[in-house]
Amino acid sequence: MKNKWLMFLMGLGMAVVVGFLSHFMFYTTGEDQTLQMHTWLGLTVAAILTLFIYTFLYKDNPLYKFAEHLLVGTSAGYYLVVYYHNSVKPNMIDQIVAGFQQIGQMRAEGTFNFVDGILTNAGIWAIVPGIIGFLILFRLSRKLGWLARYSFGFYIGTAMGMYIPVGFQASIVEQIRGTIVHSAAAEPTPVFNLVYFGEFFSHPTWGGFVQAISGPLIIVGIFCTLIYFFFSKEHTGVFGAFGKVGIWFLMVGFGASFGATVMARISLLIGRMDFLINDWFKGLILPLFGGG
Amino acid sequence: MYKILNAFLKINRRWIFLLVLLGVLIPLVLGKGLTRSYPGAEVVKVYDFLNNLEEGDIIILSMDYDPATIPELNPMARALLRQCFNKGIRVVSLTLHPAGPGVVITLVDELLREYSQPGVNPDGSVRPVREYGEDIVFLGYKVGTAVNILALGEDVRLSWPQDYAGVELPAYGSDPTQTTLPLMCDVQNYNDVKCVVTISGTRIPEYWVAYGYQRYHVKVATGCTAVMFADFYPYLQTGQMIGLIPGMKGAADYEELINRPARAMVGMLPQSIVHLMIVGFIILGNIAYFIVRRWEKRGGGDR
Amino acid sequence: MRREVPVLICAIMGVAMIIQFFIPHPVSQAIYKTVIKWFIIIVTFAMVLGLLSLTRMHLTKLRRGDKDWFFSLVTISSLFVNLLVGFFSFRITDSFIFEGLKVPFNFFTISFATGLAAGSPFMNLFDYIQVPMQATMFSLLAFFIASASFRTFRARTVEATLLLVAALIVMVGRVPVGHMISTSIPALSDWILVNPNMAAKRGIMIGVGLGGISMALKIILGIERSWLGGGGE
Amino acid sequence: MGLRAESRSWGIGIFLVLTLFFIPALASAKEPAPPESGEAKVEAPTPEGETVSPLGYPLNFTAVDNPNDDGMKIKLTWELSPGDQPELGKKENPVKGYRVSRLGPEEAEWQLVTVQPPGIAYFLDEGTEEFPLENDVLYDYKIEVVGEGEILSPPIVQKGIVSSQQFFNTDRINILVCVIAYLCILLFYIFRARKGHELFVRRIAGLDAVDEAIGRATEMGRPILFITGLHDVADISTIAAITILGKVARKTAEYETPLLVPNYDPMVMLVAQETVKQAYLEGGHPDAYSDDMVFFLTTSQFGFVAAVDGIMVREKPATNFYMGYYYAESLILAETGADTGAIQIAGTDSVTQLPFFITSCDYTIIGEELYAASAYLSKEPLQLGSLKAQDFAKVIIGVLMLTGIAATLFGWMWVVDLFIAR
Repeated sequence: MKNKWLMFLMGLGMAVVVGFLSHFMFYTTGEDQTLQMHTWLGLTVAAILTLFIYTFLYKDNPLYKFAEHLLVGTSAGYYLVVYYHNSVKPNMIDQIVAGFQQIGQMRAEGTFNFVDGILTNAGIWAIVPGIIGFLILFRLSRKLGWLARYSFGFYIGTAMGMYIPVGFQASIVEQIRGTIVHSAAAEPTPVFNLVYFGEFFSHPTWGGFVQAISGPLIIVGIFCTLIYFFFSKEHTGVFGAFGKVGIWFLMVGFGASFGATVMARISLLIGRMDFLINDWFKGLILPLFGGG
Repeated sequence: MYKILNAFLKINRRWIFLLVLLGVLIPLVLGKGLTRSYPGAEVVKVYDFLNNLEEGDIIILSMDYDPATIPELNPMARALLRQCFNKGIRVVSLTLHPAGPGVVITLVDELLREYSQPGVNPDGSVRPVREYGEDIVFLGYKVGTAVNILALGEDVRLSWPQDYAGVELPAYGSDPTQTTLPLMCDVQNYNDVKCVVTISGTRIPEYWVAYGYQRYHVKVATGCTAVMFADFYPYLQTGQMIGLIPGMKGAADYEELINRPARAMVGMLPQSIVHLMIVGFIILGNIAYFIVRRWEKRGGGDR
Repeated sequence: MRREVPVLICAIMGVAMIIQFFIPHPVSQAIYKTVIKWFIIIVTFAMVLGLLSLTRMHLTKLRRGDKDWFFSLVTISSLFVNLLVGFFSFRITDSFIFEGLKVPFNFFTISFATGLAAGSPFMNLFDYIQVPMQATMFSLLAFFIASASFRTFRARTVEATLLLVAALIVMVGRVPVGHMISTSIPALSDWILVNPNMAAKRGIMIGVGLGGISMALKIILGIERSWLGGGGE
Repeated sequence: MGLRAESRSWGIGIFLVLTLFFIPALASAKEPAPPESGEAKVEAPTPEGETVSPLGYPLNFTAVDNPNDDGMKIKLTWELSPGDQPELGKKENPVKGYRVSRLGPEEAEWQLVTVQPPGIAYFLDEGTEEFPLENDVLYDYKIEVVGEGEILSPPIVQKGIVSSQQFFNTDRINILVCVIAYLCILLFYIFRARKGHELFVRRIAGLDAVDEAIGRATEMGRPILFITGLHDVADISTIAAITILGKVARKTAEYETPLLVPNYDPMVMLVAQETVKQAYLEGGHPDAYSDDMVFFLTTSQFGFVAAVDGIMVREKPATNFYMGYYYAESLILAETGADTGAIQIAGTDSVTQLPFFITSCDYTIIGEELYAASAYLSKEPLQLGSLKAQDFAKVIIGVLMLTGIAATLFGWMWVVDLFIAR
């Protein structure tokens, strides 16, 4: 590459610019609570990047590409840093250091023994996740890459073991109970409640009818949906018809979810527009020209 | 006519984008909002529960959301915190979302500034002074959802030996005058709090139910994005959650309940406009679709 | 060694964690808590490899002089800066007056702050670059949900019609306008969300629970080995 | 050999472990409680016998070892004293609280444990740092009603309470039954399938379309995009997605179609690399594989979406697979994909995102079908056996639900209480 050096310089330049911005330009409000130049710049950068992303709605373009790559770059390392500061350092490194200090102290005092010094020493145990984690790094080696599988085995096995009882608890046992009774009230009431039918037949009203059939409808819906998920029987005849009803329930459910979600999505757009119009344009740009 | 309808059915989606943009932009530029909301039962349950607490009671407010869901969830958290501050309910706030701390700090800071001087709320009620450490504490983020919820059942200090700013939490039951975080002298585990309110756009409330409620029987109320609303309904029905605040509508309802219309109320006007716009699109699209299909069936076409 | 041992570790940990669930004994509880702490540490190591993968991909593009090479440069340098300020965080905060001009920083007083403290460069990058862009990406959904509903909500079949009608009712019922038209619209919308919707959800939940538990058991029993790279020997 | 014999030995081994572990656990759970423990009747002094105190007496004071825990907890319950009238409010109520004290075996003085406010008739003694509660030690408990100015009612004493740790949580016996029963069903059907029983599997449209979608990409000479979802590898839907990825990669290896697998989670990336590499090996083109096919982007939800959107509009994949667990980004991905004209196949157990995939993708694999996919695509008897087990479990769940519903009609609520999950 001819322009290798150019690239390197540009990279360095970009790094300096981003680093410089992170240090000075975004430094927050001063002691007197007035808006500082730094915050002004920070919000303006945010607003410009916001506009860059919206250009994607028209079509892919360099502005979007820039924003996209900047986002990927700044966010990719984010969790590494967060996990390091919040977990690896306090739960591993600090503990190991403390553990060895403890051993050193015990040896100096002559009270060192295997049980207290090693077996029940939290610092020594903290090495284990380090080893398991380190095995993953063997993936970089062509020959010893399989060592990483030990870590996967540990991770996946543990997760699966944790999932099984909790899965039964939340997805099966509690759901069966929820199908039998409404337990939100202090005293659980049956889903299939004959009392509602009694009320409806003695005083027939539209509301009473809906209340009476709601419970049985839930039960029918759950059964039909379960039948739809039957894999080992062909969906024909009566069985198929129930499965079909199951699909209908699924579709009504999906439609309802879709409809209920529209609001959430527009809220987000409102939030961004609010930022652009009120926080940025009216709050920061107009005052420059004597407006606002 | 056929051509027009067919073109309408295959309209470039950029035109729809433009209409949605205008539908949101115009009301916001004009700064108009709805004047009232009609609270749903599941929101009222949360409000009533908190409203029936006594002054000095403690709740855990777990703000498990990231900046992406701020527009929907912040008005909710703001309204809840205002209710707690006005009533004197003390709040232990924390976050189980890795991107949460920034969001929570900004919000708590904003409210503490609002409540830094005695004054009057817009609805005429007295606005008391609330202080960090006394009435609210932010513990920060710790990695691991389930493990932290479980740890809270034993002792909050297992996961959070310090608050967000790095101040050591005082021992449970120790002298409150000796620390800058007197609130934490009264908190050890779920036995000391009346309920957990989790606000999240993720599955984290399910963890609160599975580990907090299931293992320690602490009451859980949830504020969620509108999309998670339908997902959490089963929990509401099985009694695993005491109430639900769904999305911006829920936030507007809550603002109505605490008598303090704010950002959620303003947002509900563009909401209504775009909702009706989408409904209109769907209906027109279907009418056009049926007409076109009928013509095509008749063998007609270009005319 | 290469396949059997990982499967064995997987099985032992799986069975141990199932048994752990039923034992309230302190040792069992301590194991559970410790293992969960370890998870994050393990993931952090994996993350290093993830970042190497990302870096290598963009370095290749750079070396090849891909037509988008400039953007790869953007990614790499912002990643580099982010890690730098995250791990070796310091701030230069003191302002001083120089010839009557207020200079907002002083290179000679560098104070070290932890990477995650509010106002640190790392958090600034997060607050002013990541946050607004993530929120904006998320808000694109407002446009997409409108275009998707126009493009796909056509009453072609019974199923599609049910989907469409339910969506319309809930959409109108969730805004105050629905309440103004008729109070029964929000009521109907809530009823759909609570009843048929919940029946469907519960059906899916039970199915997903069973399927997930089967899968988990098969993994623990060593029948399902796709995580090792296929079921082969 | 290999898989079959091995899985059998595994099954037996795990059974042995389970039984060996649980027999002592159950035995310890059934161990009779120490004779003096809590249940012993206490002669409550009757108000008639003495000068009637306006405070009354807490009735039926009991102290028992708190069940299903790791010990060091004693549960105290009593009934509110007749003098306690919480409705009067703090000032009017003659009772100001209940003072609970504890006496250890080698202690000379009663130690104050707590003063519970009026209206509360429950306390869980977990000991304090100063006066810790130890396991397997006999304690005496004393309760007195506190009135205005430290006036106390005569004490009621409970003697000889022992706290112990349990080895089995009896509250969770229903879950244990589920786990064991389901394991039996699963093993039964797997063994039966191995013996060669023919197993029928119903059609799953989304999975039938996989071949067609890969074929189309091959014809067009465009890549295939496969996303494994936004959960980590500890989530089962992610593993299901990786299983499907394995099958897809096998095909792309044969047809030499380019494959792009951007990842959200680094751990998933590593496992997916392993799987794809193996698939290319089995597909006979190990040299065609490179780690660049399965790459990491970012663990930021929308950063990931932004980048994947970029890949879609620039590389224009002919087929997009979205498998695994998704959040809100589902529709951004699916709509951008639809705009580029790709065939899209989605499969998720994320109930909230299914509606969006259903509307904007060509095929959608719903919930449990995702987990059935590995069995459906491989057609291995071991895998198909587990499908049969799932169906059988569904029948049992149905029967349990019907039984429960019938029980509520007769008012037998204890049947419902069997399904309390703790």
